[in-house]
Amino acid sequence: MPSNIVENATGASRAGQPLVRARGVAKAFSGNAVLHSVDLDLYPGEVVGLLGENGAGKSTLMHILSGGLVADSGTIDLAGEPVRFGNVSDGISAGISFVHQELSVVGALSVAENLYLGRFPRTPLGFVDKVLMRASSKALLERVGAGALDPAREAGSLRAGEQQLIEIAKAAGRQPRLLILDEPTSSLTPHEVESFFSYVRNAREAGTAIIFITHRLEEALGLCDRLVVLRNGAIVSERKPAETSREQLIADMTGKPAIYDYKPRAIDENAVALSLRNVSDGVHIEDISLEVRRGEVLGLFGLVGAGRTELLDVIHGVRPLKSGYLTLNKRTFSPRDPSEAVKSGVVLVPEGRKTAGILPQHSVRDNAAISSLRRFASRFFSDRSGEASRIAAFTKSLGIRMANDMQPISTLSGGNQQKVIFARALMAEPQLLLLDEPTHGVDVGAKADLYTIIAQAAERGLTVLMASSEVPEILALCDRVAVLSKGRLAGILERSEMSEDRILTLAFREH
Amino acid sequence: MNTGLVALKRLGRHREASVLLMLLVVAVYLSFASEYFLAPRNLLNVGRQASVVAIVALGQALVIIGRGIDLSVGSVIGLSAVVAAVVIRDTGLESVGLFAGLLTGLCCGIVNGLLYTRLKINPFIATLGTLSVARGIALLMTGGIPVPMGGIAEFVGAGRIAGIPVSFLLMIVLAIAVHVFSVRTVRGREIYAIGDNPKASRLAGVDLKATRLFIFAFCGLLAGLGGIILSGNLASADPNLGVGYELDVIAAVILGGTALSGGRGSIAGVVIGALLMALLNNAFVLLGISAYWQVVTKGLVIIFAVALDGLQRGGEDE
Amino acid sequence: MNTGLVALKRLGRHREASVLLMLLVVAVYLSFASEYFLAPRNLLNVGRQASVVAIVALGQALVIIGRGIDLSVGSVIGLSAVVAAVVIRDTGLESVGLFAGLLTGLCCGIVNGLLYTRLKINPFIATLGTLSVARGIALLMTGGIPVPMGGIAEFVGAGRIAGIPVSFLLMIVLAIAVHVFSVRTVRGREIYAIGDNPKASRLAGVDLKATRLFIFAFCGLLAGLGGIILSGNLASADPNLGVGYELDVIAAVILGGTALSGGRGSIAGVVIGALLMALLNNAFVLLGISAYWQVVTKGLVIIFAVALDGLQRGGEDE
Amino acid sequence: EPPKGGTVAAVENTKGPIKIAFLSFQNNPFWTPVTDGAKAANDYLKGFNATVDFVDLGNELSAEAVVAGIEGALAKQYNGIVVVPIFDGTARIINEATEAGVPVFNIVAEGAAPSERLAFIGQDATSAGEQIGKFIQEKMNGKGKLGVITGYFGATQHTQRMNGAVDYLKANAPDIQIVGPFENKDKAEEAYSLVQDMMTSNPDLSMVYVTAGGPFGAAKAVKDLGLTGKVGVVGFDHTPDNMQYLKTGEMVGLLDQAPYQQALDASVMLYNYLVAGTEPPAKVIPVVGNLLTPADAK
Ligand SMILES: Nc1ncnc2c1ncn2[C@@H]1O[C@H](COP(=O)(O)OP(=O)(O)OP(=O)(O)O)[C@@H](O)[C@H]1O
Ligand SMILES: Nc1ncnc2c1ncn2[C@@H]1O[C@H](COP(=O)(O)OP(=O)(O)OP(=O)(O)O)[C@@H](O)[C@H]1O
Ligand SMILES: [Mg+2]
Ligand SMILES: [Mg+2]
Repeated sequence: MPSNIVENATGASRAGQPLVRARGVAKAFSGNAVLHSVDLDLYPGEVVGLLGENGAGKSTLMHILSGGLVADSGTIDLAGEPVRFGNVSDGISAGISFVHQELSVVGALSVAENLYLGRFPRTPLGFVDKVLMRASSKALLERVGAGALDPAREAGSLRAGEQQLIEIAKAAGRQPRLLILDEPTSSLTPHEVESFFSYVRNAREAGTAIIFITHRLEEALGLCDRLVVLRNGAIVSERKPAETSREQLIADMTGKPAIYDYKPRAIDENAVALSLRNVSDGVHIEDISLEVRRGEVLGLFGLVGAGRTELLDVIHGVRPLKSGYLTLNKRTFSPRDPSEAVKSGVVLVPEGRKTAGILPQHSVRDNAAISSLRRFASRFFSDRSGEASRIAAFTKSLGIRMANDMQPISTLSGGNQQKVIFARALMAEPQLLLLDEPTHGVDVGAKADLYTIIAQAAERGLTVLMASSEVPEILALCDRVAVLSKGRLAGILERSEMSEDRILTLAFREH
Repeated sequence: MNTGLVALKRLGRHREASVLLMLLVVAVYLSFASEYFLAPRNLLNVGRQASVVAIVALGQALVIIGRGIDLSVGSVIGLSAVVAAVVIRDTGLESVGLFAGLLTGLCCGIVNGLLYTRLKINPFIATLGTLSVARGIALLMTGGIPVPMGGIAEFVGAGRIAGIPVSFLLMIVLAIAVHVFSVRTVRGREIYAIGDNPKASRLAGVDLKATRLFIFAFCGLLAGLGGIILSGNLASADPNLGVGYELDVIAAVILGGTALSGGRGSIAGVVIGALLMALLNNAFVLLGISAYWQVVTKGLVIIFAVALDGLQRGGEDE
Repeated sequence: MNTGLVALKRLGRHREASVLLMLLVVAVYLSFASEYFLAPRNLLNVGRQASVVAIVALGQALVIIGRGIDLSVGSVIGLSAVVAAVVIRDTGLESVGLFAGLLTGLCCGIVNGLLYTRLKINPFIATLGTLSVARGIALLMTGGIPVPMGGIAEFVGAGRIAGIPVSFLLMIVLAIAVHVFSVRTVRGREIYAIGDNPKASRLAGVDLKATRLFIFAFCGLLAGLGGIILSGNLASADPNLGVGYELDVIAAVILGGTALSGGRGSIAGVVIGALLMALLNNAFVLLGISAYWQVVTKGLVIIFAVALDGLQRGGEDE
Repeated sequence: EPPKGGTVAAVENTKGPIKIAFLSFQNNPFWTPVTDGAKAANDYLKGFNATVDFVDLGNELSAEAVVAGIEGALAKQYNGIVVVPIFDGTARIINEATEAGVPVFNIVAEGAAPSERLAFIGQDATSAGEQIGKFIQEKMNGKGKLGVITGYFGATQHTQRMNGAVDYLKANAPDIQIVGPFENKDKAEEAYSLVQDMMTSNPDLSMVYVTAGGPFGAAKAVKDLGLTGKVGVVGFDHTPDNMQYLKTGEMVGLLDQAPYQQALDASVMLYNYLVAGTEPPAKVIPVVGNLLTPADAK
């Protein structure tokens, strides 16, 4: 239950009335309390960082503030007036914009149309004013640092980071009084993050109240005026960035100091698990050769568009190989379909949890079991009883937070969904584990758990190839790192040579 | 490079391209195989024969783009025609009758929309229900006996202006209007949005219920118009008019490149789809193909038209 | 708390619940309204009348759960029946004929599956194509003239074991088998997975193509069986057998709570859906409902059965 | 002299080549003799420098298909058209063709709306219904229960056949109680199920009248229920499926429409009109159906 270390960092120094005053907000889903009596004040011209573990209730709280969910009890005042939103439109018209954790661009519409969806400008004849919309879209995109995007492009053809920027621009365009940003940076490049920050700072100057949810503590410390930590559905601390530290925040979030440090592993130099020779897919990646040894964790770094996802796709049989060849345990390996790869013990935790990861209508248990159905089947019948005990073991070791394993996975928080996808991969008892941005949306505590699990699996001989955009993650876990640039291998760094600087230098290398 | 080739490639990227190609192939073949095919009179016949399917398909296309489906259009055609004819017969007022017919279509559409948005009934089942109910009402109203139809309706269904069938002209005008509506107006764009991603659209403030109600109502209205044209053409409102039309209409929409999963599709494609189907029927008559081969050929052409598209594009959602 | 109430609530959460409720309401009403309804003989008749729709719906359910749709089942019923009858007539070997009939169904299903998985044709269009082609072939093979059918097929279609119709028994056995298959076997569970999220399933190692091919092939096989039962029942294989069956079969599947968008559905629900539809027809005759009201009532019952579910559940994807 | 199976002889051709379009459907065995009649007409008229082209309107009967077929025949500049118009909605296009100088000869069934066709040869559905009604009255000795199964609710011909019989019985045999009507959508399997259910709720039913497609399904149900001899089925058309049950006794009466003769005579009369201006003997040439009973089948 909430510990008593609440220190009101805002104090009496703050002038004026809060824009939002939430008191005693509580919410339960089918009997499980997710928020207990939360009190929160938000002031104009302030950036509040909202931190907490996966499933702490951050997104739920934001849905309540914005009208997407109705609280079971408690009151919300907006600019001094009590409000009770019935739906999202009420929130929007009250000046609340919400950038959701899950991407929600409309792929069939153009970028400009996405920015103005729900409030299209009209010509006197009642048509959509495309000219006006294009011009102001351009301006909007520039404000969030995406000025290079063509407003006429179909939004569905953009990569995840670009789609994220569109959502931010969409929210910005509504000139909100309260702007809620739920993990907006998880798919942005460092450069994009910078321009995004400057947008947030401008908005703060203009008097917008901003809530910024993130699992990247450095970002929170760098951007926010006040940090609020939510744990198990209750606020446990409020701190000023200048007066706190990473470690302190982690302790607030998890109740224990959780940090993962690299531990060297003994790796047999000659035991090559996977080798790639001159691999090309004819489109995105070209002439890549590298070797991964048994029990090694090899990082795969690159800027957005470097081709990491595509390389993993080739190894997993998702994408056809154009030229070159692969060997797995010294035998030629050329899967034509992921099903063949999985059969050979190669599993993938894909990028894009919602589109490529979860089976939204299935239970947690079914989601976890899908890759290993064939492995544990006796003849045609799947092993239902064995599944229950396997998922129970992984629930414990991965710290998956849920009511029971028969609840639909879509009711889990984002980070917990990701852990279930991890459980799915590990349950298939793979020889080679492919990870694509595996800790997107995963909280610091859970990240450390995942790192421990990956490290332990590697100790037992599992080979891991991990694509990541976060250098600290690479540094925390990998024995070596292969850096890609524009679809080619820019270089491989041994553990001893690995540093943020050298990795980024390679990543920016031109061919 | 060669600009013609580039233009061709750009065209190929559109989903309508393969069905347009198929249409051209059939047309070129026919112009060699039958001396009568290219006669203006025959071409206009094809246009007229396509017009009712095309007009109803315009509404169906919006429904499918918005991630719905309307199986009741065939019955709504029948019911609207019967209501119009009965009102004309009983009141003698033609304009009142036609208005009543259109209103009937609109009401059926609104009922479908409400069943979906208020009672949350899957549109497939909801409109399967209205399919049966509307047909039953048409039968009850007439006791199963066709009612004569004439006047304006007959002019719209069978008349010609400067030699061109009125229903064909009407189809062209409506297609242009619906095209402009779908790409230029707010509602139109919102239909695409809710079809592509209903949840995101709702979060962005699009009124899902109103938009869904609108597309079903509009589809019903066009089905009502279709009923009036068809009964006008036949000078008779048969309560069984339009039986089985739903499959033709949906096939035209999908042949034209509209995705059943919503969010994608174009009005031009729908018209081309309807024309292809009418052209096939014309070909059967002109070439004197036996009934059984007609059935086989029709299936093969449908498959080919879409296979071209599928092969060129490769898998999608996987 | 009251355990009965809890059990009822749990039942209510299942999508089959509302159609089961509707079935019970109709049945209870009938048992008061007609003295003949509860006679075992009448109940068995209802079971027999539901059996072909239910058997074909078992296959269709798997297809729809796997996010496909098979419009060709009605034509496959006709073609399989005709092939079986013609082979029996020409060779005199009954087992060869029945085997040929089933094989025909299987082949049609495989063709559908290949059109979808290899040529990437949207299953709605692909099976609309085979609907036409299969019907055309059946007509061509027979010149439109029914072929007599008898022997084992007639026993399966019209025979009884201890007073119970064989086709009903077969339906029960198959329903149990398919139910077990769908919830207990690897393939079965993979069908649900690919229906829920094809991309994620593929990445998780499910063989999309093989699974899709399988469901269409299986659906075709069951349609072939349906054709043999139906023609056996009439002792005649009419090339027009099964026309329009697809809508009945799909309606049974969706009435039973299967989502058209895939990933969800139960075999028990499908059987209940088919029984409800057969029960309605039985009710019309037992109660002597007047002609056109039959059509209206059918639509209303379909709407109500699903409205119950929708109201209880509220919106879903939005 | 007249060709075999026909009743009208062709006159000398002094006009040069004549092209006649014969538009008909094909979806069940009923159409086979129609097609054969058209072929026979072609063979016969070949000797008179005239052709009869059979144009298949497909397997789905609808007014639109007829309209499209006539439009196509006009586009192909035929001299005359023989057509199976069936529906009310075909009158307008028939008038249009006539005005364009292409005479149209209707056969088998036409809509109730009057048209300017040259003539109609065929069975009047209402009087055919009456004919059946009389037959039923005799068979049932004026009392008992009669089940009625009709093809499609709202299909004119089906309704007329049904009402022809039912109205006759109501007027002349008030003791015959009518059960139904029910719709079988021309399907034999539906007729089978309907008879099963009718027998359940009316165990004393003694006769079933099927107005359109699938009477043999009803007969099969009677056979399977072991009621041969107790319950009889009456229906239309001498197709092999139906005839079979005439032999075994479940079918007690089958009325036909002499389709072969209709097709052949209509073609020849149209030819005569085209080359010599010979008007057909009447605007409506009735064909009295041939009512077969088990005695005829033996
Ligand atoms: N619709 C729902 N039904 C049932 N439980 C739900 C539902 N939505 C959320 N929950 C539960 O509420 C809890 C809080 O979820 P929430 O999404 O607010 O977490 P979060 O703090 O945003 O986590 P993350 O950092 O992973 O996004 C989780 O345990 C989740 O399983
Ligand atoms: N939807 C798309 N349409 C066209 N090109 C794309 C699309 N998505 C990615 N690309 C292109 O594919 C290449 C590799 O993309 P991708 O972004 O997946 O690489 P990555 O290294 O895995 O980066 P990340 O995973 O961080 O986004 C780039 O050239 C990119 O522009
Ligand atoms: Mg969250
Ligand atoms: Mg990537």
